[in-house]
Amino acid sequence: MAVEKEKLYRIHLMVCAGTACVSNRAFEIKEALEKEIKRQGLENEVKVVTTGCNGFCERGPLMVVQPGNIFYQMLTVKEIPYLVEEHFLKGRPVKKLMYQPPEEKTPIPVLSEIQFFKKQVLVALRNRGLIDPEKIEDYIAQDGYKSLVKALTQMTPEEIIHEVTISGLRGRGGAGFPTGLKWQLVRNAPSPDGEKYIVCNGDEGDPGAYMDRSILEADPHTVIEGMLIGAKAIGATKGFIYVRNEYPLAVKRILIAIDQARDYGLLGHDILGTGFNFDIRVVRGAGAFVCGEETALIASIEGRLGEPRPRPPYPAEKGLWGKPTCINNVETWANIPVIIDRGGKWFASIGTPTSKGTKVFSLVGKINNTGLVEVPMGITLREIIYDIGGGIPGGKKFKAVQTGGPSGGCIPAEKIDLPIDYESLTEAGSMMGSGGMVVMDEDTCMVDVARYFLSFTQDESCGKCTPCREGTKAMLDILTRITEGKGTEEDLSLLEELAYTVKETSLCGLGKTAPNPVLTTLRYFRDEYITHIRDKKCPAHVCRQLNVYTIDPQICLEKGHGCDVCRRNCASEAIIGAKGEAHKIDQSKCIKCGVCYEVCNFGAVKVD
Amino acid sequence: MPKLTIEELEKLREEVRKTTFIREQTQFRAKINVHMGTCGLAAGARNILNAFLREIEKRGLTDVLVTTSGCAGLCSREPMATIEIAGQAPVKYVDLTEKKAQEIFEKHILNGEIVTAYALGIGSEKTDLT
Amino acid sequence: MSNGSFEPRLVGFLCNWCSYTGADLAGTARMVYAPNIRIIRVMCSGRVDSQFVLKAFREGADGVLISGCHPGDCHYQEGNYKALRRYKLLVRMLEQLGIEKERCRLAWVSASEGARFQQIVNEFTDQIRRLGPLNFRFDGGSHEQA
Amino acid sequence: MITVTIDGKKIQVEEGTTILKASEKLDIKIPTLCYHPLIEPYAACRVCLVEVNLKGKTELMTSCNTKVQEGMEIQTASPRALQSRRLNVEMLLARAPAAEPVQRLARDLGIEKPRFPIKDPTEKCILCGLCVRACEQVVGACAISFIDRGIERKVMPPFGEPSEACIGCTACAHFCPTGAISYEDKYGRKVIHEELYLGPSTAIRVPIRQAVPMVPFIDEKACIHFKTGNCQLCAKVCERQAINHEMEDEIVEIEVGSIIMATGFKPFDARRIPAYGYGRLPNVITALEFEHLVNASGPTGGKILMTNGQEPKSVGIVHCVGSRDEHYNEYCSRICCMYSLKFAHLIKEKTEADIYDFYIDMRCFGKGYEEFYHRLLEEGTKFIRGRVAEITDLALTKEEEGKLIIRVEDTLLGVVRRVPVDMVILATGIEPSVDHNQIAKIFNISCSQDMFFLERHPKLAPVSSFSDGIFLAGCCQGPKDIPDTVAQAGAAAAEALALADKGVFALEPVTAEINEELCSGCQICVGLCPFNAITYDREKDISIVNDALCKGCGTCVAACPSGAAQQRHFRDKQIMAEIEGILLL
Repeated sequence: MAVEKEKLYRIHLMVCAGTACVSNRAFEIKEALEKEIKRQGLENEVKVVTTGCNGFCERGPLMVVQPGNIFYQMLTVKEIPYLVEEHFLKGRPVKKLMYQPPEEKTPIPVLSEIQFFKKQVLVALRNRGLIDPEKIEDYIAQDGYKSLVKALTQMTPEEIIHEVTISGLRGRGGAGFPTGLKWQLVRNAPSPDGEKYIVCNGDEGDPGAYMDRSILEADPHTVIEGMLIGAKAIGATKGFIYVRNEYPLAVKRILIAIDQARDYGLLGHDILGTGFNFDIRVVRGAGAFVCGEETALIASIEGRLGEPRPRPPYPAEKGLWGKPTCINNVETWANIPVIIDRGGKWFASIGTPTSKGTKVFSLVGKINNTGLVEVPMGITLREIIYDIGGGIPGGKKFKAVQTGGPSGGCIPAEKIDLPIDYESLTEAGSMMGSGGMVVMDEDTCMVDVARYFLSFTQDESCGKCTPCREGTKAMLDILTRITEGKGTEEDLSLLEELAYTVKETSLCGLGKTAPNPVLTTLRYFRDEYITHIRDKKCPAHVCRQLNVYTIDPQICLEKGHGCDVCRRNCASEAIIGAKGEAHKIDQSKCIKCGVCYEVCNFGAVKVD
Repeated sequence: MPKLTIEELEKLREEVRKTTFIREQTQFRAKINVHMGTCGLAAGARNILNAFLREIEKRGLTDVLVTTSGCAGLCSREPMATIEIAGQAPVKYVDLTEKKAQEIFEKHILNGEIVTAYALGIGSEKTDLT
Repeated sequence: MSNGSFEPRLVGFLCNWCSYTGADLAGTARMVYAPNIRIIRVMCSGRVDSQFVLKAFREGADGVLISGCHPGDCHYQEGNYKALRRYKLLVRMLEQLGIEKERCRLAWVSASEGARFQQIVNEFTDQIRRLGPLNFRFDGGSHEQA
Repeated sequence: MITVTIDGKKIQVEEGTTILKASEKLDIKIPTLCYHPLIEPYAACRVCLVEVNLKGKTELMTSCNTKVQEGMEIQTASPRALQSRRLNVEMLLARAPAAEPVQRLARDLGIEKPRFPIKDPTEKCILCGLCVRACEQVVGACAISFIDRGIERKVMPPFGEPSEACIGCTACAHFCPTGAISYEDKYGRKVIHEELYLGPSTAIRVPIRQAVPMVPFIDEKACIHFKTGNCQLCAKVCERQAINHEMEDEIVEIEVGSIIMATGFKPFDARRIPAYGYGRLPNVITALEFEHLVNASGPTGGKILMTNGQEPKSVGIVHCVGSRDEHYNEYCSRICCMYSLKFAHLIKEKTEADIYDFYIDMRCFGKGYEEFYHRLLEEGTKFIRGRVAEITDLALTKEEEGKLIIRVEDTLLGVVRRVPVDMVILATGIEPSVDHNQIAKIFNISCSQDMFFLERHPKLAPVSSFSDGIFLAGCCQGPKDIPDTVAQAGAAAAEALALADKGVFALEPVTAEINEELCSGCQICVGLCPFNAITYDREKDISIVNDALCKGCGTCVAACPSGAAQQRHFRDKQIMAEIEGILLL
């Protein structure tokens, strides 16, 4: 791909092509734009660029018009001709396609003004929406590989490690181990034949967490540059990027990026003529959540059964094929070029005394602005949920937030002003984890949440050690019994004993953190467990077995005139009543499936 | 693709930046607004626009914004363009030709003197430059 | 030599390891066999030169027995095979000299076959007795004592 | 060296020792399930968890793999460690209720019934992975591994089908702590009649308890190392490092001055007498099998049992099986009478069975043998004089049902009797060993009529054979019992020593010589000599005899046309003179 002379366009359309928007037909919109631009004869002036994930996934498919940073959202193919003519030809931005905050009337044209983006500080996601991930030139234009040049030519390995150490960067995978210290350990670890490896952990098994994916899709080169700098610092000879096979777009883009980097002499032999050799190979994970754990990941790369092994020896000493190995998360590597470029001190200026820099959270669940947010450490939950997240949809009350995915815990509404960093989350019983943040409102049943997350870890347990294999299953059985109203008091104490032992005695991180959802929901929402057990009731009506469905005869007659819709839809013939009469539910037959509640348009069916 | 040395990398960076600057530039020194209403287009506003673009490209400037807008109302004197230097009143030029456009670009944009010969009027509705 | 019954004079060349020992065994086992046979011990049946047989006949022997170990048993591995070859040629020559072929016999007797030796000697003696005396004496001219 | 305190006791251990090993030194027992000293620690069952206090931080750590560090305070049975161990064992008990070590551990920890649902009460596998790791690390066959994940995890060969990588060494079964892996018993014990060799139990074993020297050997066919190049556990555990798998059998040529033939004998194959029903009727056994049965290290540990496992009530001993019999061996095997009496005495001692002994003549020729015979008479053994005609299980009367009936002509009573017994011992005789003929050919030894080796002279040289320097000892020269064999062996050794001691080997004085003047160089004699003792000298154009090689057979002398070759003591002149002398009468 020869470097054809770049033409100057007056407008660049940054169309978001992250997985979410792609699944929302982003590519069709791109074609519609190109077709329309050609029709209007603007093909030499307006350039369409597909970028990685822009972050505001709630409002996909998205486009940002540069210059001017105009943000269009929820585009449909139908409106493209009108948009092209109105804005690109006549220069009048189209108001009705702009983002309009739920309460306000006037849309906000400029992206940086929008609440969702305003409070974010982009470090790892600095290039999102600005570059085409499949063109290395775009990355280079954004000061890409400048830090690599600086690291290779002006800095010694010790200086690089020093820079990373003073930056206070800690592992973004979840454990939060100081990166500088880890690099120092791997650098010091002896290796008889000089072989040392670095690994980029892109397994990201947490359900609801997708920041690694969006970094790999939006800005693969920052990861490559980060690994190159790490390799120089540690003296590593080979690098591996371990990506889930369930991220095909990310795999495609990282492979393209690696090829382009090799073609430009930024990877492989004698990089940039400096004599430094380093190459990266992509290894695709087979979809086991446990392979996110470093030793299981190593086993998986080595081709063995993906199961963790006891530590010590830690991978820094004896990792991949027995050689010293440094494993860091995608987001950790993405921060490295910025730290080298702007210095550790600058990075340390962001965040709290113990947790420096920014963290990308995937804000999901009951929130208006679902998407990826990169916020400085120390920001409070309230700011994330209300300022950035745009509050809870449907005016519902905020109840809790689950951070750290299935290994994390639930933080109740009372702690909304909790500043977010490693220590604060751990103290609250949860953990930073990969950065998944699931917002829950009053309609969420905490017992069911605990059951859901536990069913995930139970299913993903590798089964090697007794507590995790047997313990998670036992806890799941108890929780399932409780959500079906068959729970007893002893179950509760056994659940706690199990949770404590599994957390204490499991071999690897998965087992050690699997009980967190249970422990935190027990700590903050013990009353909900009690109501489930003693009163056999689920306040949030989520645990259907505990609901009692009744029909209000008066509403049914007056409003519904006995429309008989519910009876027709009831699979277990539990509803009695002829057309025109008030209907009744026979509780003995009712399997509490909730269909009648859903189909009744008149609200006659009551859930208690 | 030849393997890059460090110098070539820097050269490439400058090269590409020349076309992608607009993606993140927010402050501009000057703004050229070519009026592309249906009448403007018919009168050849597109050539004027391209002329301006080539001038910028030739000099590799990264602080001049080129935008288009709808018809300015004076269809008889199309093609027209409004040139605005930050902080100064915008000047509307009429009956433009590519040659005139180059002349205006050099004199007005680069040196800041208004080419009164081609100008219709100075100062019109205020546009903000964000 | 009573002319009532002709008592043949037999000479037996016995190999030291098998036949001579077999004969000795017959003796120790008190087996009676014809005394006509006079035994000459040689280290191996291979040692028996055809001239010895002719000399014996010339000296008045009526029958000559050569006896060695069974093939394969020979203490010197192949001695008895050589004796067998010479015997085959010798008997053809004897016929040319007018001596009946049966007068010279080759037999295998192993060290433990005392009974067999007894039976061979008796049978050989009867056979020669039936053949009658050889009288292969040269007339005129005494033997020069070589 | 590192000092740690375990349960309050201080101990110093090398660096790198695990907590488990350090505790063992203080004979503090920490329970383990997935640990095995010969395999790398796996730390999966979590039963070996102990509470460890290091620099103020207390944590539960698995003792099987965690290495000791300076200043560690370890409590193997702290309440916290016990509580977690109890729950883990309880969960394991729910998974594998039939696993015996888990039941034992549960009892020790005071767990009656697990509070978790039991899926399969017969399940024994606790997923400790010892089998998988043994197959991979010890045997190197990698035939089985874990499949699936979490609660569904199981040990399987690929796709659940028998894998070709499996070499059937059953190492997995031996390493399995709960006996969850059963294997088809290919190497089990054999029935007593078919084969005395009872099959290998392990690849390295002492042949039999009385083996001399009592040293184990490696059976290459069963040893895993020769199949996969791995294992060598025996070498690892042998303190004296006495095992070297590289050694191979080698043919060693030793120059010796003399050889003593002691190639032994072969017992008469009782199957050759179909009438006695050996191999067809149960409980008809040969004397050697009985010897094995009654031996303490035998299959029954010395108890005399029938094949159905009970003690016989009556036993018949039949003498001269295959001996003193024109159809088989005419000679008497000398030893059967005496060992039969020994058997009778042993049976009388070990069981209450009444004993019938069928003999023709009781040959108690040795010292104290006759007296032993009289003791047997007093002990009540019934002796019946007569050769047994047939042994059958065809019962004619009621009491003969299920018994072996011995038909014999009792020559003292003059009547044919039928004696029903539970077990019959056939006193089989002695025959020359299996490869007797090949050996005779190799060493050029002649055999006597009964095919045993023939001594040079029964009285003058009873232990030497016809070839000089080769001596005979033991049953290869003829049937004899142990005292006689030992005596003869001593004699043979003495003869050999005498030969060696002299240092000079007396050649036969009857070697040949060639008279140089007469020899015409015709070389007839050279090709003739079986011992290549004659060589042709090219310069002198004559043949020369090498005295050391010449055995003195005289064949060359007889063949020499010119009479140049003469044999000392058997010169032509001497034999001619003998002929003349012998025919004078």
